[in-house]
Amino acid sequence: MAEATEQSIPEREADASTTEVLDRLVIRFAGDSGDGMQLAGGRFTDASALFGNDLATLPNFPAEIRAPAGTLPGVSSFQVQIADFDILTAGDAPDCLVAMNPAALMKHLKDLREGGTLIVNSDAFDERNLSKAGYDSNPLDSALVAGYRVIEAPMDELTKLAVKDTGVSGRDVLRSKNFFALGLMAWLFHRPTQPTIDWVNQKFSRLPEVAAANIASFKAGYNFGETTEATKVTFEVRPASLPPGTYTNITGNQALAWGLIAASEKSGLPLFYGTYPITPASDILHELSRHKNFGVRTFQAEDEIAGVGSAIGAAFAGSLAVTGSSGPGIALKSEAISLAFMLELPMIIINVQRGGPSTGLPTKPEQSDLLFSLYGRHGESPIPVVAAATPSDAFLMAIEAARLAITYMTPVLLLSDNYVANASEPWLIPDLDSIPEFKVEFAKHPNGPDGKFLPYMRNMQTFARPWAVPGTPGLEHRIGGLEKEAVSGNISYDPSNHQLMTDTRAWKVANIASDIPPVVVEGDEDADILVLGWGSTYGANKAAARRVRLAGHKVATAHLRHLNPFPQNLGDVLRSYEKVLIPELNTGQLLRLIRAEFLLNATGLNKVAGEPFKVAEIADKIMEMIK
Amino acid sequence: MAEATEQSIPEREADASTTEVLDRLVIRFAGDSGDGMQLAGGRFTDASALFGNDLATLPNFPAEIRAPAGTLPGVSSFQVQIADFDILTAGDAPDCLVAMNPAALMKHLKDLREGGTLIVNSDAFDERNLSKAGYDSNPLDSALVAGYRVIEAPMDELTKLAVKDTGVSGRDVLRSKNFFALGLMAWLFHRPTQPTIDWVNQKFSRLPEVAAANIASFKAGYNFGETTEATKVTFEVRPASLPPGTYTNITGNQALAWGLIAASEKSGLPLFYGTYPITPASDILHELSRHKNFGVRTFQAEDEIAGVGSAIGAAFAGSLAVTGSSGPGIALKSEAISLAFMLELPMIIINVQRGGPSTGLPTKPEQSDLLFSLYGRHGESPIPVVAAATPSDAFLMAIEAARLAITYMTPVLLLSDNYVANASEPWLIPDLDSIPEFKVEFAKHPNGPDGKFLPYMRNMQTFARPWAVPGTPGLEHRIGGLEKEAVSGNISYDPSNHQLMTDTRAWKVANIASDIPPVVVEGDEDADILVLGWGSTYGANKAAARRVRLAGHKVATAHLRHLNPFPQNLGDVLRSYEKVLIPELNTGQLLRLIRAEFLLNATGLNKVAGEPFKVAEIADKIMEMIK
Amino acid sequence: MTLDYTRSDFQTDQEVRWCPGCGDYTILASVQQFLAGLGRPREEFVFVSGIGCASRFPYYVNTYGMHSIHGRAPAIATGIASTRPDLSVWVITGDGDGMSIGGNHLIHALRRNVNLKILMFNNQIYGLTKGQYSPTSEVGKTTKSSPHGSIDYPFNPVSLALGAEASFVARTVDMDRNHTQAILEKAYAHEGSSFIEIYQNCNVFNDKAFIQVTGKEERVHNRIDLEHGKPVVFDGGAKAVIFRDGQATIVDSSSVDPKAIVVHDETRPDPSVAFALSRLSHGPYGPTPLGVFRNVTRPTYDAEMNRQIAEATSKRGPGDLDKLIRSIGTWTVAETDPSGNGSKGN
Amino acid sequence: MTLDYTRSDFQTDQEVRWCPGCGDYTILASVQQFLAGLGRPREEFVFVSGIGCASRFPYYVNTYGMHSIHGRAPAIATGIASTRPDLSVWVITGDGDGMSIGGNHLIHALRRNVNLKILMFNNQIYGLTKGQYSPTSEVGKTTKSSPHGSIDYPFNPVSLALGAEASFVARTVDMDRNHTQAILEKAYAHEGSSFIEIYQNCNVFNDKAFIQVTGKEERVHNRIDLEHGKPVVFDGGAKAVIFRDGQATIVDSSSVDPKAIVVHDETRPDPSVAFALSRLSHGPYGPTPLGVFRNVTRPTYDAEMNRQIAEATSKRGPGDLDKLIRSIGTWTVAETDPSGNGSKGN
Ligand SMILES: Cc1ncc(C[n+]2csc(CCOP(=O)(O)OP(=O)(O)O)c2C)c(N)n1
Ligand SMILES: Cc1ncc(C[n+]2csc(CCOP(=O)(O)OP(=O)(O)O)c2C)c(N)n1
Ligand code: SF4
Ligand code: SF4
Ligand SMILES: [Mg+2]
Ligand SMILES: [Mg+2]
Repeated sequence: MAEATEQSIPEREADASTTEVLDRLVIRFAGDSGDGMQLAGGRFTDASALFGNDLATLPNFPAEIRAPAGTLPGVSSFQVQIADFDILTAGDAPDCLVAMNPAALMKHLKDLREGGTLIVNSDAFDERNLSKAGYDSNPLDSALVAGYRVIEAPMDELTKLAVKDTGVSGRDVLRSKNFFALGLMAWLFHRPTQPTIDWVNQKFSRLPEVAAANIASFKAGYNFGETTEATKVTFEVRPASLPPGTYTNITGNQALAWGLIAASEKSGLPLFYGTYPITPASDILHELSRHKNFGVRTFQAEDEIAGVGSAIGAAFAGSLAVTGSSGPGIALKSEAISLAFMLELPMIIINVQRGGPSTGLPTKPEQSDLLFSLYGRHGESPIPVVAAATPSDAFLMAIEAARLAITYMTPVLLLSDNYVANASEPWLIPDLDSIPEFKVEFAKHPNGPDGKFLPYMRNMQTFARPWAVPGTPGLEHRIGGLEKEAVSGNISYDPSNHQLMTDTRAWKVANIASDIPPVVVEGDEDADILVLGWGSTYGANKAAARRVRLAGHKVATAHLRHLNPFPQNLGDVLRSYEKVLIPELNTGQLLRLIRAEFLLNATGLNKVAGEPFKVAEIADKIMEMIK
Repeated sequence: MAEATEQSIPEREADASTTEVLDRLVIRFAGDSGDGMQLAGGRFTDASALFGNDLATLPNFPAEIRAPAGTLPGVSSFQVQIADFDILTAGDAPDCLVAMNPAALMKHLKDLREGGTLIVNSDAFDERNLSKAGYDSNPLDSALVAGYRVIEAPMDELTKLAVKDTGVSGRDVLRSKNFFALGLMAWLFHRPTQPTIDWVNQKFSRLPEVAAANIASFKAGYNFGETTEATKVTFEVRPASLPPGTYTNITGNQALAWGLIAASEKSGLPLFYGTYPITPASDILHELSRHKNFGVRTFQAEDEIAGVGSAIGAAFAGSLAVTGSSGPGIALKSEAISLAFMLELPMIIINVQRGGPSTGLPTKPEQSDLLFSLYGRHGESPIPVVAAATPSDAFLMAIEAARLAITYMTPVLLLSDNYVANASEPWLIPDLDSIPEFKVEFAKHPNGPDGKFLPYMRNMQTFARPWAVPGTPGLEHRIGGLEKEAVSGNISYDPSNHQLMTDTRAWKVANIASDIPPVVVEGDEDADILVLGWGSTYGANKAAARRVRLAGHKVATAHLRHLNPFPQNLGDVLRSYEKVLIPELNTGQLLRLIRAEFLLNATGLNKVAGEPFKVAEIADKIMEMIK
Repeated sequence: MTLDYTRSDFQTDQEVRWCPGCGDYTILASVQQFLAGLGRPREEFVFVSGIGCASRFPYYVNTYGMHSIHGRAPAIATGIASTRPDLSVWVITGDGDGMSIGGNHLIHALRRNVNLKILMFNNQIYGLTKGQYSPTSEVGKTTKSSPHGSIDYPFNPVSLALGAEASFVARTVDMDRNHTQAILEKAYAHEGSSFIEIYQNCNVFNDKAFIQVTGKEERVHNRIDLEHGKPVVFDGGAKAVIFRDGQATIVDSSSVDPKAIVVHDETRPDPSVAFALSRLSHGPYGPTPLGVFRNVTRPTYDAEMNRQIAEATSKRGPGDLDKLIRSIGTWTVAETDPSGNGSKGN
Repeated sequence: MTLDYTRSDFQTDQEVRWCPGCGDYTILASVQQFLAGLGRPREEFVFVSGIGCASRFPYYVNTYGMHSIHGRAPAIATGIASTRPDLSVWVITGDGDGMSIGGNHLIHALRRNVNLKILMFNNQIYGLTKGQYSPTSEVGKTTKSSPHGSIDYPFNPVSLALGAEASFVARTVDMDRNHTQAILEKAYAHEGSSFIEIYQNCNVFNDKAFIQVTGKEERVHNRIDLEHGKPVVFDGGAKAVIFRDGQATIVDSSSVDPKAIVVHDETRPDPSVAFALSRLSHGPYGPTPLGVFRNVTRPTYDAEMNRQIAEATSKRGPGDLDKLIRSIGTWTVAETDPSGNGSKGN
């Protein structure tokens, strides 16, 4: 649109002499919760995405809604890695750190790599902020920042100047500060500027003066780069050669929500989501509640028990029923999940894992609910468990969970975690028609002698029972949580029947192994060591394996998306390697399952620190095991 | 008392020619829920106990309050084994079956051993009852009862006659029927009669005519035996040579309740029991609520979550806090247990296991909550788990659970099951003074620099944190479910702190292994095969081992009372046997733990039929493994 | 279409398993009779219960049904009702199932006005677990779990429901099958949550608890029938209810101007009067009102949920997932990409 | 003994972490001030909260405290209060924590009349989870989870508490610290459960929700102060509350006989009038009563529990476990037993 173009920044001649071309780059924006770092990071990411880089992001915000300004708990950060090849993580140590205030510097400087670029808002380094951050003198004048390329920008001042004619005033002026930083970064890293300007115009179309202020500030930052003496060297990361196709940048929660909608279409069932808000699962509710025109029903229940309860009701009544929460909420649901298992009704239970136990670390990633997923119910109640490996994988695993639930008439646990949920990655938009359907056949006619309906008469292949929904004439039946007689479904206290039903339910779930893909080995099949992962460690494991290979060693990787039952070939695969390493963000839960299942002495690499693995941590461990 | 004596039955000369002396005898009373079989069985048991037999009982009642009279679901039964030596179970196949109606016969006849004695109330075998039980002709006139010694007694008639002058009338008359059966059994098996008569007089002291009717009916039954032509052979089981001392006959729920009271005395803490009724745990509440003069506070909460919540509050405030339930209720408690684990407050969670999943088989025994006990919480939250092996053992394990909870400042899970809870056994009353105390030292003074109190500053030996109760000046502090900083207990989102606290909590619990007795091997230490058990399989395992030994083979047994952590010597013990058999009333849960922990290929014997193991089932498996 | 059913059409092949003499039998008969009378296809009914003696109910009604878990029936039923407005969804619960463990789901279903017919069998005891006091048991009641007498002050179920914004609240008693069926009729006709407290005798653990409103003698003096549009009088007209100082008060009819006697209007938008009437008794121990306390219309939860879906669909058209996915900014990588790089270590 | 504390004695070394401008700050100040004024030893107070912004409260009050889990504070506090009658136990909760997930524990604590001071910070939103509608949010509210507007009919917390037999029920607002402290004083003096709904502004996700009772202009016309013993008038005396046909009604003072104006009596045993007054508003959208609705005495749960223990002990004497164990029939096996048998197979 004209308005935008006339606002646009003229293309520059990248002056090769001062431009380093890099294959990849890790950038971290850090500032106060109020400084809009998530937004700045997001814009930088989108601009890079549109430019064609591969990328991966890792947001990191405090548990408080908004801790006091300038304090350490108030610091919010956003890390993104961009590259000219396909990458797998948001990177370990940033090459460039933006610190909008002393607290941000205090918290993140230690991560900046040797010789990295440090960009600070010098205006924020006053007495008050310094002491809030715990500095007794200004670190910018100290040895602390030696060894880094420091760019000091008086962002408050320059932002004020830049926006003074835009009409915004008062507290709102400095709201544009993050765009100043973004502009400077755009210049420093040769990011396309138009996408950001267009985005601002569209986003704030109703608030033209805010749009003007942000753009003015963005340009000011860009120009500051061109004019400042602080640095003459700029960096560039060329587009990556990703598989051809159309991409979008997606987070795990969004992908999961869309996957559920896709599953609804593939199964031909209306989607019902009964839940209670909880970090980091709430965004799934938020996303789904926006798409009522897909026939999606969202129910914000009074608690998690009502959330899963409503889903059980919706399942009985014929919906694709889903409930979702995080650890504390899943714990509350466990009695009801056991009922769903007994009723043999299809439903999906989503657990977006976070740091535990108890309230734990609500905004941090962790994988400590795996054993809980398998054994977190009273009685013998094994249910299928699947896990998403990456943000975009959540789309596919949501569909897979639905397929298993419906095909086998069973509740299915779908695991994600705070990393998968909030991180983003470019996603090659799939051809939706290519995703196979699994349309549901509700029971329509009596299946027993003399017109009787037998709710526990099973399909001899899947062992699934028929799904007869209320409203179907002649199939009136009652089900419940007491043990029931095989075939008839009537209450039964008969010992041998209980044995039979216990075995049948277990067998039905175990048999799913014959209907899931085998685990795939990637990398050097002939290596001595295999790195086995599940969930959000996918990227770190593969990236670590790459490093090890670059160091001239052989290593294979495999990743589990099905945790119960395991793929049929898992045992053979594991046994075919001398050493098996299992990195997990817990104390060794998959490790325990593998040991029990295969009596195999695998090695665990375990971290419970509320943050993902650094690639280096895994690579080092592999090297140590190879030696 | 005079009244009783003049009522008493004259001692008889046991006529040796017609009296078989047996070393043991299994008797089952079966009848309608309304027939008072539990009472009859209980009286027979007590009389035998007072006579000096060793014994074990197994009650078995329907889940319905009172199913329609005469129907199969309405049948209630009570089995007791008496012996002249120490026995371990209520026995497999009864030697004598009392069937008060056709339904009882239909349900239990199949269990009666070849040539056993069958006593029936012939008056109950009319058209209506026969058809209700599913007989189309009278089985008493059929081949079905061939091969048994059948004693038919017209109990209705004879009871009516017997009580006609006692003043009871109408529906109440036949209420005494069970005493007729009891009297007949007393004669047939040479049971002392006075204890029963005394008990009736005391129990019904306020209803003299009921007492009179019951005694009259009891005598009528006894005399029927003496006069009937049905049989001339009677049986006798001599007193057992139990260790000297005073005994009482006790059920697991009662022993558990008393154990908690003992723990309260040994720890010097008032007992608080917060719970919500549920079968089979309710009797613990009922028992404790009767003993307020022990300072016991019982709180019947609105649900299980409030039950455990109130216990957490009571623990914080300085009580010996306990909550109890069965599977479905424990599931609801799991979020709060995770909080208690995080708060590091001492408390006991009792799980009286029943048949699952979901509502399952509420009145049947099962051991299917073991993995649930270890892993049934979100996040990394390992808590100590202990289990009672027999009814009387529940007394000791309640004390042990309290000792661990208080010494290590942690919630402890105490497992029982429907078998331990309702079965009874003679218990050699311990010298209470011989039970060691574990008096609690509440924190009284600041433990930090400049008068600060540090709620997470640990005892360097137990790693327990101090217990400072409200009301203590200068120790005001706040705790919560968010991850907390080591030592200070303040909220902390620091990665390395979370790792430290996760490891510390795990280590604290693992370290308990150094403070519990080693697992003890019984039987033939030098055998090739070890039978490993936990919980209510204790008696069956040992009895089975005995049989195998009588058959001339060697077998060792070991029983786990501590399931987490395991006794330190467990690994060495298991590895020192060629074969390890683990019988469990589940699909192999301890088996899975043993495999994961020790990479040891043990064999499981698993039964999920809502009933305990028959000794024969285990013995056969051992023999099969020996061959 | 309406079918002519008889009660037996709503009976199942399952043997009814309550204690002989239990009030549940009578309620079952009343409900089956009522359903048969409606002539609505059997398959359109769903009965959801929790756990308890009362909650065995669905097994005995030949419709769709679920015997769920303790206290959760209202939540499960909400999932059914809000996804299937074409069904008639009933909740069967007890004073423990509905007011103790299930209290929260109950009050939330009532405030949301989900289209559920909720029958709470109040026997003032936990029957299935063999006799502990319940949230409706009177203070001082001695039970297995309160050998020295209960110290829990009980709920007044009608007051609680009104405080939770219930749009339909009524009370009846097992023994009076005609009254029960009349109430069922109004509850069924009501759009939204209908809460009915049914006094139910547990002859095993709490016998004669409701003798004051059921006893031949007693009921004459103690049963207050609330009838829409009629003055609230009882005891054969001898006693009446008036408002004095904002409170419902019992007086001798003779002692007051007939115009002062409260004329019952169950449709009052403001629940204050209904609430005041619920305070005439705090349990069936003296004069106790039976009948419909409140019956007002308010949008129902399920209708609203489906309205929003219909509106969104007509506004934006049926969802197009591919379009949705492409709605947050996309970029395209061409077939042949100049700057081709292999994958490297990172 | 009473100590002379200042507010700072009740502050902790923990940095207060609410959004700048949050109403929680004001409430914290009011409570600290009030506690200091009591002069009761700090160590005798326990503050228990659930989860939510409001529930961060205990970290900032220098007494004993527990930041527990979502919705369970009343249950946990019941365990404290009933085992330690010597303490003053306070519950801090939010409209989500207390009325949504914690609703059941709340109403049961109220009916039992456990000696708890329950402060519910009602900001009509889920703050900590970043802005979803709550059980007190108005119909039609658009939030992250209700983009097309909420369809949940809200609770009236005061009505719900009264329906749950609460013995003390009040409402105040964050901004008015004097009013808040006056209410705290009465709540503290009350024996048993004291429930206080505190309107609290969430300036980030639900700003100005209470403007009608806090705005300089608005409050003049809309704030109805309930004062014990005084006629219920507001708007500078221009408006008054009377009872008409059993319902509380707002009228022009001039239009009625002054004697007809309701004189507020918080001690009425019958909660009907209090309930009727709670119906004057269904949220702070127009004329809304603040103050104490109900304040009556009834035996408290903790006192009763301890009474039963004292009685049992004085009746039967302190428990003797050995005697108890021997009370159900025992028998003795002598040192040397004639019929000595070894153990055999069975
Ligand atoms: C989670 C859970 N807690 C407790 C129980 C045990 N229980 C079953 S029914 C019941 C109470 C029944 O009382 P009520 O609801 O009044 O029904 P009634 O038997 O009196 O008809 C209890 C406590 C259970 N089955 N599940
Ligand atoms: C079991 C559980 N479910 C859900 C959550 C997420 N959660 C935390 S606070 C909250 C609601 C907070 O609302 P409110 O109680 O009104 O407190 P406010 O933040 O508004 O002060 C929710 C849903 C949780 N922490 N635990
Ligand atoms: S226990 Fe009571 S409520 Fe339950 S079936 Fe028997 S009589 Fe009915
Ligand atoms: S989100 Fe709202 S309630 Fe929470 S701290 Fe911020 S302003 Fe206060
Ligand atoms: Mg009941
Ligand atoms: Mg709130």
